[in-house]
Amino acid sequence: MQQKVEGYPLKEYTTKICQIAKEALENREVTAIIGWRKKDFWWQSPVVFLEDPADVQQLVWDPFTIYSPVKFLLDWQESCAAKVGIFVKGCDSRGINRLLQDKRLERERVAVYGVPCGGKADAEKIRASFPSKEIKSVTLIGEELVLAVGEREERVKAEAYLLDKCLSCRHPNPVVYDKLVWEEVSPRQYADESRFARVQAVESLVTEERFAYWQRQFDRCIRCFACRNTCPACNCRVCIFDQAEPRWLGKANDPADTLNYHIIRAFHVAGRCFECGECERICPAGVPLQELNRKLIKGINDAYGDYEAGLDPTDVPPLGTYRGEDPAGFDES
Amino acid sequence: MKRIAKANLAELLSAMAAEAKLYVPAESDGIVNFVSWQEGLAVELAALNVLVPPKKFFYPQTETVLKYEMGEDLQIEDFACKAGEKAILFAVRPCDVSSFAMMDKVYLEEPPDEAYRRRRENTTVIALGCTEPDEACFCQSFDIDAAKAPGADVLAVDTGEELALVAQTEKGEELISALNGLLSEATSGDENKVKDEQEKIADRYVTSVSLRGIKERLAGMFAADYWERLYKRCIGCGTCTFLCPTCHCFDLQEYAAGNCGERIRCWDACMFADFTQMAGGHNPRPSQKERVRQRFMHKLNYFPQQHGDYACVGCGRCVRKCPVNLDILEVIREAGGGTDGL
Amino acid sequence: MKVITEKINYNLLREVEEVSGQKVSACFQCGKCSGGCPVVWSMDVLPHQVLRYAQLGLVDELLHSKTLWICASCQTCDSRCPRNVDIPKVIEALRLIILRNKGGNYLHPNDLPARVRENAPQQGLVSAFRKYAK
Amino acid sequence: MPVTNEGFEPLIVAFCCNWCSYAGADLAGVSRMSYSSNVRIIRVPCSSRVNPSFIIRAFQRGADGVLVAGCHPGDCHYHSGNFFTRRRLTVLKQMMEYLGIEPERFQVRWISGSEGAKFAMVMNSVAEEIKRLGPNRKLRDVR
Amino acid sequence: MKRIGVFICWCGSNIAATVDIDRVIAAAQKMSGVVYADQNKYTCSEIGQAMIKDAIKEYRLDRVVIGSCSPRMHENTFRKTVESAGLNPYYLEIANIREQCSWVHKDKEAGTAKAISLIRTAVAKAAMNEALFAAEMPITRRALVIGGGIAGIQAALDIADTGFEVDLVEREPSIGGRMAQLDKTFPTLDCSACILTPKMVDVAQHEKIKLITYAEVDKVEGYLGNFTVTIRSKARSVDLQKCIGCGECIAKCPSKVASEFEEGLVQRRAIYTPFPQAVPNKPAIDRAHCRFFTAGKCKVCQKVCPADAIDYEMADRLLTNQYGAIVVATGFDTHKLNNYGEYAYGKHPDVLTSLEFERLLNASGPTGGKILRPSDGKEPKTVAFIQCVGSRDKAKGNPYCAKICCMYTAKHAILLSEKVPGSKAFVFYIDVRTAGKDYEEFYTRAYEECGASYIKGNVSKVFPDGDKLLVRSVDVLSGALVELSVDMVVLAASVDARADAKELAQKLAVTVNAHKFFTEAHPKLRPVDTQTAGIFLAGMCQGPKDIPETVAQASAAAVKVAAIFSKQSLLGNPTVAEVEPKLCSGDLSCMAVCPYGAISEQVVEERRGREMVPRKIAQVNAALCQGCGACTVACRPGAINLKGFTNQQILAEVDAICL
Repeated sequence: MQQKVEGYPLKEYTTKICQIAKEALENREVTAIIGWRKKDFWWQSPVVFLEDPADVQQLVWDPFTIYSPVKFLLDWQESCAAKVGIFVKGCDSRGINRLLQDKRLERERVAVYGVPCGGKADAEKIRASFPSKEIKSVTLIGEELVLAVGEREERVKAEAYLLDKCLSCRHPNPVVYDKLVWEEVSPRQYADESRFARVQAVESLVTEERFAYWQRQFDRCIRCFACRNTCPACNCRVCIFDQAEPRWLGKANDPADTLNYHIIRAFHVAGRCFECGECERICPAGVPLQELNRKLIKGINDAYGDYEAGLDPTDVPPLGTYRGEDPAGFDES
Repeated sequence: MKRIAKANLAELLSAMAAEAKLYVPAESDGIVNFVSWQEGLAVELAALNVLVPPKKFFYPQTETVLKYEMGEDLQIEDFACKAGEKAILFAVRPCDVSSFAMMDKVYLEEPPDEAYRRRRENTTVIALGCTEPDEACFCQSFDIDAAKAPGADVLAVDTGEELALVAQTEKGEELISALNGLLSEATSGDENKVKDEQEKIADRYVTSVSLRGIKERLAGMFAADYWERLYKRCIGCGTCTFLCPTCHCFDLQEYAAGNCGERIRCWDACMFADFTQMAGGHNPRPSQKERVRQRFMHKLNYFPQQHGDYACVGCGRCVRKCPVNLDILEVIREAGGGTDGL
Repeated sequence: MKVITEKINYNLLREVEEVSGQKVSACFQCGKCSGGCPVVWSMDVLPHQVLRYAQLGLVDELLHSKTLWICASCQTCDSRCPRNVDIPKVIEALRLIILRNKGGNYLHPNDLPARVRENAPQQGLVSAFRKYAK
Repeated sequence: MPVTNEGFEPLIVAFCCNWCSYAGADLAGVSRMSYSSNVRIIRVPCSSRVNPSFIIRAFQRGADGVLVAGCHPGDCHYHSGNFFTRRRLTVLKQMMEYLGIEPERFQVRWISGSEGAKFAMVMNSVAEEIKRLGPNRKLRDVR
Repeated sequence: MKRIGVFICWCGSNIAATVDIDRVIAAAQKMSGVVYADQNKYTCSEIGQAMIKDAIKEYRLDRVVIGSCSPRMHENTFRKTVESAGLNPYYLEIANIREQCSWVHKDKEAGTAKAISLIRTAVAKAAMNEALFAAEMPITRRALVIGGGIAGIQAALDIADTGFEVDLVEREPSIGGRMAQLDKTFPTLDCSACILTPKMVDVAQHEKIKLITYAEVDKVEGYLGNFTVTIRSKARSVDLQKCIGCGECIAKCPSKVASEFEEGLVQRRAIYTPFPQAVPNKPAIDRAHCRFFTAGKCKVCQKVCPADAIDYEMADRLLTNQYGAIVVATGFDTHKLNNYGEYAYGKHPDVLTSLEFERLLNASGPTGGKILRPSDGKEPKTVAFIQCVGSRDKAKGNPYCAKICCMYTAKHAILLSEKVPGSKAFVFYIDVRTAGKDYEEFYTRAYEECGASYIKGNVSKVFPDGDKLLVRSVDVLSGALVELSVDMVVLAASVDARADAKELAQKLAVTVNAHKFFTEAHPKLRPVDTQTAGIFLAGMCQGPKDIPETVAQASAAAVKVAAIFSKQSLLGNPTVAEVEPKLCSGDLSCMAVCPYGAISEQVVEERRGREMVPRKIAQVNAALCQGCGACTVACRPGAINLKGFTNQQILAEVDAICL
């Protein structure tokens, strides 16, 4: 099936976003807008906070508007009483539901502008094919990635250059919004198969191989906590790992303690992780955290019924409920 | 100047490993880090900066300071005096080599940190000159010549098929003479080739910043609204500090069990909420704003005030790795010389 | 008749339950099956007794009873059974066990095309086996 | 059995709910049922009190095996605690196995207050399995 | 630094035989915080306890560790010991070195090593023990009894007789319940009305009992000692204050509808009292069948009422009251026989349920106590009684035994033989169960003296056969087929929980089982309590039982209530959960897993910069919390902690064990 994707040049999308932001600020529907802007390099589209309608021209929509703006709402809400407008992709919108379900966000204080998303680009994949220093811009048009490299224009099939997490995305369209910025796109066909592929690959190893595999991954962990800090499901005011009394996690970067951190982090998002994959993407050390999160999702789905977090903020996550006839992963005799 | 064919590199490394513990950059799962060399390990020479900067060899992420046992009398075992195994770091990039000088200012100033001093003294640093900076490299702006690394004991230059090696210190001379059997003398042609390579790099930077007046500008900016705008997207992770070759703040922790205990020193990050958390609950840097300000003030104002140098070598790790693209380039540009974006 | 240790076949109950898929041990001998059976007048062993013998492992009594071949599988009994035992299935299982024990059927179930196997009435199949049995 | 495990005396931490499994342990004692002395019991009100962090901590500090024991499902003194335990610890166990920890290292069992014999049997079988595995090295702290 | 005292008990030779006590003492003395360690042959003895008290004073101990038998044995004893020496009782920690050490390990070396480890663990925990205090709660000394059958009546009378106020809520216009429908009671054949009616009158006249009939419980909030209950008093349309109970209105009412009390055998009026001995003996208008309410005109009752008591405008009223305890006594429903077409119930008038048969027996019933066939009014000479209709039937009825049918059927057989001379009862049974005082004798009487034929065989089908009924079965014992022609068939219909039991359970925050019977706190030891403190069960609502059991349970519930009300104030369980506001994110994952509804949301004011900002966090109601700790694990930041089993304490135990 030919999938429906973003059809016209990104400039028009950006224009649309600017227009919505401008109207919302001018009409005083919101006092601030959280979106994305362009920075120094072609691969940088960080989150930006705007309050002045004159600044909305900074906003962009391009293949690198990846970082979720959602978690910033926590700080925003604490420091400011007014309503804020936020642009969210499909994955980001599930973050909104995550915060709502966790009672960490007041829905009426946010105007959610849903942005259907055809997938974001992986700078590493692009760098492997094109000299990074010479790239001027990268644009997604239809199913094609258009690169300005030096003086020439290169057109390549986008799919090969998208982030892995986008290739296995099940909800490219926002699941909660006040306004949909443009028409919905259809999810990728092969998203379901690719969802647990890596988990199954690791599962198929024997115990000692699995341990060696994960040990190699966690060995690189520098304990920067970027995975936690970026995760909208990790929204505790004071994280258990930051507490000194009792100290749940030692500050020394010891292998066992690193394992402790990753086990408990994954446990805390079990049944709550909505698979945005940001933990893995932003991990400076390339630890495949999504594999761990998805293992838990798979386990919960198999044992307690399919559940997808971040779709319905009113339900109870699987670990907050039970059924008498639940199966167990251990000897119940 | 000596030279060796890159094809014979393994032999050279093997010989070095016989001299001391040898660390080389190597790739695993797409990430390049310094690892202990062993026979058969592929050395990664093309990658610019390894992920975790080599400061960890002098100032490890976690180290034991002392162990104690309480009984009839208190027994203490000091670990600082045991630190400093003989080691060689191979292929350290010049920006990282420059960072050692900065760390020295902190840890070798009187009274020197014993463990750091011992490790520094017992380690021979072989720098690998750069030829092709990437877009996030801006060491040039800090007057670092990426082709040269004056602080290194030995400078290696990649001339294509060969590596040229120049001893720059006594330690370096010693190492080179120990390896002499494997090396051949460079010709004047080789020397010219090295010179050529070294000269080309100056024009290959695409990124630079002007530091003119930055220290002074920042001195007046402690209360500026700028930080209010800047900090908002910081997520408070430790990526920038842990990957920064010049960040050097630590925490001391006690691991006690029964009557025994161990005191450790480990990296800490001023980006973390608990960095300045005090026992009574008070936190003088209550929000991320103060923390972000602290980091950049420290790098560009406090440290230069105390030590005369900026605490940045333009290695670009924070530029590449910050999840939200909040990096020192942005701060220097927006707060610093030449730019009036405030 | 007399129940003595030697007469008891300890595997019978398990085997009947396995073949029939029915929990024969659930029967508490209320007799509702026998009371309502339309062909019970011609049976030498009553339906509830069939279950009782199966519970006790009394093979001989079952082996020689006419009842198993009289049951018409009309399912009046199991529609009323308070213990959810599908008695025709149990009787069918017993027939199969007996026929198996006799050994060497002329016609093997696998010889039948799959469609016939699934759709043919059990009675028809049993008749076929009996007819072609050696 | 590898030779290295001979003479190895494992340390097993057992979190037992006060109402069932701890009572089961007491019953095993009252009935003088001998079992492995490698087991150390921590009394908790309910198996749902057992935080996965406690389990990991035990391994870090040197436990070779961890057992969580609670009332049988449906018998929880607090009505539903062990139902939550079942879900939580199933998830934890799956994850630990996925990370390459041997499944025998961490076990969950339901033992009622009347099952003294079962308590003794479970303790022995866990101790036996852990002995066979040898010391926990994967999750143990270096300090 | 804490000053910990360690006391090792020998327990005679129970501990000392397999544990080297001296070595344990020596090891304990070196443990961090331990300032004193000693041993005693029997620590629980008076001398042993005195030793602890003396040591606390002499060595200024502030934490006490006792190595002895299981805490489940003597924890309370030793808590009192340390309390009497001036310490908080929760400063005590017990190391179980008997049940979990000396008794199960034969090897002295291993036993001693383990005992030392257990002591070290207890010392580590004790060092972190905090003083705990049970929350003191006031008590509203008024009870609510829900349901005015024999269970509710008995409970209300017993509570009221201890001097406490009781409100008795009944759904129907009169109290009396099922027992009022019965004729005689087994095994004594007492007249049911004769023993029940006086109790009903007692209820009506008791100064401590307030009767609220024609009313239902709408909402329940609060907890033990302090429930707030909203009761919906349904519009009776008759002013109870004015009504003189003359019955004039009933006589003149033109609308007729099947009488529930008479099991539909006869009709009642739209304005009605359920039965002649009703309490209160004042009618109610059944609006669903009243001609005025359905057709808009009539008002005959109003016209004939001499007291002007009819009030068509009356609306439902909500009464909100405070109660300290609640007794649930809502009874049962008889099993609907829709699934049993084979018995021809509803198809033939002479097929009756047992309760209908009971009404035929009753002198105030439709036949004046004569057993007559509904079809032709003739006396039945042969009656087939079919047992277990809907009971023990996992296929289409209830899997459980209804418990009362065997006995009331024996009663019916006996009464039949008395009332219809020359008659014959056939009782078709699966098993006959007569466990109970004088029950077996009563059953024996039915077949030995009263001529009842007991046939082991479940009836398969009942065929209407002219004016007779053909009953087909089998006599399992003889193997004979049975085909009887009888005049009447009586079906022992099973008992069900009330159809709306689950709704009520949810209002009360108690649980029901798969069959909607209320769940007791413990099947053996707390059969009257529910899991929710302060709510008790009586009668059939908890499970099938007969009248004596019901009355016994009702009195037991009354004692439980009185025991609560006799206290000055209530002391809660001190090992309850507690929220650290600084750590709480307010996501309330804790609330989802709390089985007691003890966690709620509260708004706290927090300083942020110079202003105070409101923030929502969790709070624990110490009165409701039972201390399971499920919330502590659901709470990711560890903001909710369990006193007595804190995260700090358990981690310290883990660390000490692994040392």
